[in-house]
Amino acid sequence: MILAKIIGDVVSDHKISDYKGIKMLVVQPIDPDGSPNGKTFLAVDGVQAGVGDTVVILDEGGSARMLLEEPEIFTIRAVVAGIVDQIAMDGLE
Amino acid sequence: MILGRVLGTVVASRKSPRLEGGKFLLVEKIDPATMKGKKEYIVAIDGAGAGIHEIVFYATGSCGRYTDATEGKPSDATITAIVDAIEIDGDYVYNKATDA
Amino acid sequence: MILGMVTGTVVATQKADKVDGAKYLLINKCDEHGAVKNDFYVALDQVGAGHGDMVMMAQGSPNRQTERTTDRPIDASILGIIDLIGKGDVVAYKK
Amino acid sequence: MKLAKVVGTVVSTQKLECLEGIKLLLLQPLDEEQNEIGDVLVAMDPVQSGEGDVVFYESSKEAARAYNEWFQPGDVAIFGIVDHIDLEKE
Repeated sequence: MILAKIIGDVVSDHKISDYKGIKMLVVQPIDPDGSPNGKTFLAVDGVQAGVGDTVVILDEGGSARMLLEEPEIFTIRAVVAGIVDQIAMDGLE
Repeated sequence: MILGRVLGTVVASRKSPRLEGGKFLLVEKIDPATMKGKKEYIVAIDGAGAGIHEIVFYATGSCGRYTDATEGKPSDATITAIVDAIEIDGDYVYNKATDA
Repeated sequence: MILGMVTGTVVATQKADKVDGAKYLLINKCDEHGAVKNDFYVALDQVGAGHGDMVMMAQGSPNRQTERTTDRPIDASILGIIDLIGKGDVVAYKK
Repeated sequence: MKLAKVVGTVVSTQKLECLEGIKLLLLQPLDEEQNEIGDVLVAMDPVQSGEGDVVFYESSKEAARAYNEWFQPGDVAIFGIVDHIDLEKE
């Protein structure tokens, strides 16, 4: 998984049926200190996350199907899997 | 598999129920030639019982789901081993017993 | 498969891979002439490769398709040792 | 699928048994305008392509299905030889 910050929502009316009712978010990969690292991309929301949240993102199709409880959807890969409360390093938070 | 150093833990109380019970570790990739961090970070599920500061390697993609800790669970990066030693061109660049 | 030079070994006793007798090698990615790129991978050795060998390494889920690696968390393994790479009439690499 | 040019042949005698009899070629990935991009790869060749051919290949799971005898551990396979590419120029 990678650390990322949610920086936007994506609205799409016209999309393939797999994506009906699914919330898409714009995410910015970040370093543990919160600074951006790498290009933004889109991820499907699996945990009711919102803009501003620091999250972990799973980027693997089979895992995405499990996480969304959607075994028949083969078109989703990157999913927001958890909202980060805390990162602990060397006793620091 | 990719070599990395465990920097810390990541706590996420709101997460997919499928991920309950997994320990999330923050891992920085390392360059084994210098043993320095590459400032590239991933969050991995711990499949090997790793601790902070340990050198580990992790499996990515769907392969990460094939450990006891991740069986039937979503994971795209799983720590599969704690490294005891790394040898390059005949020299030990890392030896856990003496470096740790 | 990517090309890589075997540059070292990685020793690990506490493992989750459940692969019997697994030997892990440190692979430095290289071009077809053997020039290394300082891009390192840890790979399961399936063919008895040794230090200085140029090898081909597979990445991702196809690595689970051998007898030893079925349902194991192996995302990189050495599938063969390179003897020769020919480009037209030119030999780019010879073991 | 991605584009590549066959730039060489690869010989390996000490290899996994399931790769016996499979032709291995050296690929240079190309972009759609046939500029070289990225590092060379070793690919399994079930379509009898040759040096100089522009081919399309797949990597990862799909490549493992290139041969009929179930999955292969190889992660790169050539799926076809490209005759020509028409690009709509702006």
